[in-house]
Amino acid sequence: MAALLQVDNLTIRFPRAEPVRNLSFEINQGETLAIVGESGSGKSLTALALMQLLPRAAQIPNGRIAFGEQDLTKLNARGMRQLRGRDIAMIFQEPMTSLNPVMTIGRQIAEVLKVHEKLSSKAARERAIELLKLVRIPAPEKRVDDYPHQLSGGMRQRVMIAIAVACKPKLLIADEPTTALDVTIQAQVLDLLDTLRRELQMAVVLITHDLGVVAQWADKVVVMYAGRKVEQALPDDLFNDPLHPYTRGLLAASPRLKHDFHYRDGALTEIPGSIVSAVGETGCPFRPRCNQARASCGHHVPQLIVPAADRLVACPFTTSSKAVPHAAALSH
Amino acid sequence: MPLLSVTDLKTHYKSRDGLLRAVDGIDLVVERGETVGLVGESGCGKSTLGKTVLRLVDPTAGRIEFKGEDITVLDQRSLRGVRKSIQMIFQDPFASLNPRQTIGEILEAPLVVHKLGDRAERRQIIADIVAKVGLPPESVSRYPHEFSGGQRQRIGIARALLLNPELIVCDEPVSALDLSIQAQILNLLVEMKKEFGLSYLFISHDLSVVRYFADRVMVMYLGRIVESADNATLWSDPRHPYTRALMEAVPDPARPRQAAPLGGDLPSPSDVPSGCGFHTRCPLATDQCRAEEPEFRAIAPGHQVACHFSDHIN
Amino acid sequence: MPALLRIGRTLRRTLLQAIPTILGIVILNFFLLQLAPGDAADVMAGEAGSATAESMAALRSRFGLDNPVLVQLGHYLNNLAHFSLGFSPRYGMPVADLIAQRLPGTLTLMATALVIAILLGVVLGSLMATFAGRIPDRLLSIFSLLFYSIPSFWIGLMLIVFFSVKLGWLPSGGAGTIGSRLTGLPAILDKARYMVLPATSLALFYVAIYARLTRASMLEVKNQDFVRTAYAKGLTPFGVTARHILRNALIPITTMAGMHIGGMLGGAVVVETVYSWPGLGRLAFEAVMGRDFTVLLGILLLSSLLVIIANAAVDIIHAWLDPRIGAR
Amino acid sequence: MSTTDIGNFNSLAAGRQAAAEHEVPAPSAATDGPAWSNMKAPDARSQQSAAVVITNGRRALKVFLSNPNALFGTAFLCFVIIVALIAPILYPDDPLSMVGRPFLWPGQNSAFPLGTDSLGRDVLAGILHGSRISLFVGLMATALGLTFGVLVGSTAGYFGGWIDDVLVRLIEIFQTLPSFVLLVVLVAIAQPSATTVTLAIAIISWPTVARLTRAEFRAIREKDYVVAARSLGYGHARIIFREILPNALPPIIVTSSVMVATAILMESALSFMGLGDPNVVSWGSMIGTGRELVRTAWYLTALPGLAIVFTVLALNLIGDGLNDALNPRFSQDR
Repeated sequence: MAALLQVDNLTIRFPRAEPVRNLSFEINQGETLAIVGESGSGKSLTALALMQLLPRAAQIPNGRIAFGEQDLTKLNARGMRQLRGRDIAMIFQEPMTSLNPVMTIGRQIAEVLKVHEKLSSKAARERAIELLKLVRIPAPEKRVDDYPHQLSGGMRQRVMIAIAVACKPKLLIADEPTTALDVTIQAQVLDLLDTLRRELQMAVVLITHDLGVVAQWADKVVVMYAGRKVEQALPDDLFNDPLHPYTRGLLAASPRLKHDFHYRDGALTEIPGSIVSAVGETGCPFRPRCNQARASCGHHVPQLIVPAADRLVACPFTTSSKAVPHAAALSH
Repeated sequence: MPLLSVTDLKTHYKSRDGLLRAVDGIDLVVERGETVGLVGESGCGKSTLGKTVLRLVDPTAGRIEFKGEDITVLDQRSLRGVRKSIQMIFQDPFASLNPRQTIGEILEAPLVVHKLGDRAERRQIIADIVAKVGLPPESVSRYPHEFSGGQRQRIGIARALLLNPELIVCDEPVSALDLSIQAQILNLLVEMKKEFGLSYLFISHDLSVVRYFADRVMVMYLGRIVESADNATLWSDPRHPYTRALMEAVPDPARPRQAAPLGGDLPSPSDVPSGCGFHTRCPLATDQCRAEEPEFRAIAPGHQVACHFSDHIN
Repeated sequence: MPALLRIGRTLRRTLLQAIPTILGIVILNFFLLQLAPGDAADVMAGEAGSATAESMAALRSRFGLDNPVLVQLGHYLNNLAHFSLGFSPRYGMPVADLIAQRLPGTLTLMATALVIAILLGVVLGSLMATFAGRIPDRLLSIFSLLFYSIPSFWIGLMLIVFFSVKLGWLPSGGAGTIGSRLTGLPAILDKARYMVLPATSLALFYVAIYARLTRASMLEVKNQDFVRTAYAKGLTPFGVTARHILRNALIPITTMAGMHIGGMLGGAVVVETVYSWPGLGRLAFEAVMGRDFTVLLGILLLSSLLVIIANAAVDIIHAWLDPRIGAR
Repeated sequence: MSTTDIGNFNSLAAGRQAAAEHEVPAPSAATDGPAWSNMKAPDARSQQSAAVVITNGRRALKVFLSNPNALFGTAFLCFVIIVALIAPILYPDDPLSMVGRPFLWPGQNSAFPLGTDSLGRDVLAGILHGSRISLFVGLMATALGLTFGVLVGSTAGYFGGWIDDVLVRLIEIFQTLPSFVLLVVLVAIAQPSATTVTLAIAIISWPTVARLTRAEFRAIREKDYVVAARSLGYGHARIIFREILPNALPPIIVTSSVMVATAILMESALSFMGLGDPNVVSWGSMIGTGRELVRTAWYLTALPGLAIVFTVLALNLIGDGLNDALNPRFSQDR
């Protein structure tokens, strides 16, 4: 079966930098693909590129975003508008600011239905109430006339989800959907997203920096660093046997993944430096921070290799092993 | 005598919605050399509590004793002495440094205000502290925007350490930082604690960070402490349903996914539910919980819980 | 919350807040009156040509000018409570009546100018925001800055030179053709002819302000997250602007518009002088020339009231536009 | 459009230099954290606003100098200032005295390049001398209004509470009084002179500054670095002048250039209405006298008016340039 969305060699260029380079991935119907990375890794720009909502200064000099038959990078504005909100929908990190403060939530949900399904105001309102019910907002008949400021953060994110799924999209892009939310609310929202994914047979691109979220909600994980894909794996493989030094470092640095590890037991493993050091780097972008870097790493960008089934890693020197000290702490 | 002892502290604000009970009757003790973790979700009042302890916000009622002296009654002038001994590290490394001052100026001001050393001595102190937090010496002549988030947080730590404090209130010091930088800063905080014999009041919403970092943990909900225990006990034997829910809500690769442990939203702190504040979301709530406020009581030495049914949990 | 309730609450709050302001202005006004050199008696005596000390004293006691300051303040407040702003010896009539005669003229002028300014300003500003950074924006920016720099009285005179003297299209002053017995539409058209130049002169400065404000406000709103959400829904750029950007951008504009009412009144004073427009401004000018401070202060007080009323109106619009106001 | 990635994007360029310089001396743990951090809801915004606030002087100057409009404004203002300074040298005689035949049109007589008015006074001499009073009143009134406004605004914004309530009330009263009407009343009562006109303009212009300063102070007072300063035991004076004021200055500086422009417009309007200093020639009074003859000798009105327009335009261009340089909010859109 052909993938629902296939991204090939996507590069995003700004006048003075290329925050995303040669990125490829694909996602099938009904699947959750997690793109994980720290800030500056280019993951949010990737999401915007899928929607063709990049800022004006940004260009896509090469690469293809194939959605079904269409290449989104070549699609005209009108064609893209017909896809947005209907076939591809997106929810954002900030539920507080992502809703129009002077419009009732009902009208904001109805708007997308009016645009794509040409519903009457009355019918759209009925559907909006149904959608509010679908995203489990209590008393939807009353809430439909509320303004965003009358709702809590979790509720607003539910409204955003209602807008996104209103036209039963084939692909939902969730850009850090729970980063701004409390942990107990995060669990509710992620649960809701997952249920809707199954019910509506959507594919979900879940963009996050939270490894815990990745482990529990993704079918497939892409790890990005400084605009490049450095590793791709199934979640179990990734957490049990991370291959790229960056992934290993991240897992080792995360206190969440080291149970019963207390400061009296010793220091956390650090990744020295920061992502800034990747700027202007000619070879492997992770080289300045890598504890296994060799001279040859500076020569050229490492190719993605296939170390095992369903896996990709952009490091020629890595070996799948439990002997790497970082990984030891993980398997318990 | 504990380093810091807070008794029945209340901080209420008048807001447009009425009285906002940000901190509503909290007892808290920080011993010398101890790290007390304060965990809670947004709006639970943990930041207000931290600021009240420093008298950056004036408490409505209660006592804050620092080394036995009640600092709630001190005027601004007498507070200065105490200010040297209690410091704060902020969450947002972008907002906590004055953008128009060089690092040198930022670090020199506290020394000038507290009349420590002459120019040359001050310069030496600053150079030492800058080296200690792991920044290059030429940093002093640069402006904050020339640094990354992690580096700025190091500067914030340097500023907090300058006056040789005994207690540092850390208000979400790593939650604005990327994972790979978090570990650097947490390690630095541990190092500094060892080197200077510091005590921390460590405020965070991130349970896993607190689990790594704290000696004792207090869980806060709607302006109150609902559970307090030493680190190991809390994690192995949580007795408040909220504590349990918090733990379960953290996604963890090591265990299979579960349904969201809690429904509903946090109530507004200006409209606190009757009885037990948690009863609106608690899976165990009964009529008793709706009517009666549970007492914050010890169920084991060093382990206190505010729940009518704490014995039935676990 | 229904918009009506919001508006009601806002209105009540606005009016409550206005009370101390009005009191402050009244007292300030009174003390300014005290500071004014000479008094009505002096002026009248001066105009009569000569006056004896006795007749001056008689005049003073008649107007209560020989009482202690606090008593006079009491009188003054008492008068105000009876809607009396004092008596203008110069015009031989109560100041309130005098102002009442002139107020409609000024209000018409201001209203016309305001409508021109807001309509033109918002349109120009939207254009500038749409083409931000490109040629149309740059050109319009310079133009608006130019409008912003031209004194209204001077542009008024220049318009007279061009449109009345050189072209002879429009009248150079007054409010209507003297002695004309027109009624109905022709009368309105006649009035409009007299209105064009003064209203344009007054509006030009404010066109610039609203254009710049609209531009800034729209650019600000454009960068907000909910606009991105709107695009993600598949709306057209026009739909996004019309349904999401404009209303949010109008909120700061209404606030500023309220703050400009007072300024516009001041502008009207000058423009009316240029066009011999029978309004408060002309009255103020004549009062300045005659050093008739009672009239001047009456105008000041009344125009302050006008500003307060205008602000209340703006607050209502604001509350209608923005559901967050007066909420809870 | 702002996402974290893009908002942070600007720092990439800044980070590039920092990284290059850092690489050699300190490759260890002490090097860079991220120039951008993924933040929780409220902080992502503060991070962005922080990025907006940060402008070091040199960068601001560069932006200002690369703006042709601002440069033109500055050049023209310098020209006006020089003219004001040398006017008494070029035309040492009183510009109010009669020097030639009345109603000479510009260009008619080379001794009077801009012609003469109804009393045979030299128009050029008048315009040159007029710049003196315009600039004097504009600058002095702004300086006074600025000082008082900043004092009141910072006190109200910093201390809050009842002090704020009282001062806000005062500001509100002055903002409710229609400023030009008040100005006319004040000058009429105090008798027109350069000093009273200046003072009166200062009196009506301080509330704007006070309001602005108060808003800035209230916003900055809540910033963490001010909270940090308080936690370190700094005194009020140090916090106000060292921590808050430098960060509140950019909008105040921008406003002040517009204030000068407004003050010049006000002065000219007063003079036009006959409320200027009767002993000195001013652009407004020239227009006022020329007004009666506008049907025949319109150049008497047009020329001094152009002087006002260009001077005020220059100041507004400078204000715009300063705004772009100091508050690079919409720089990406420009």
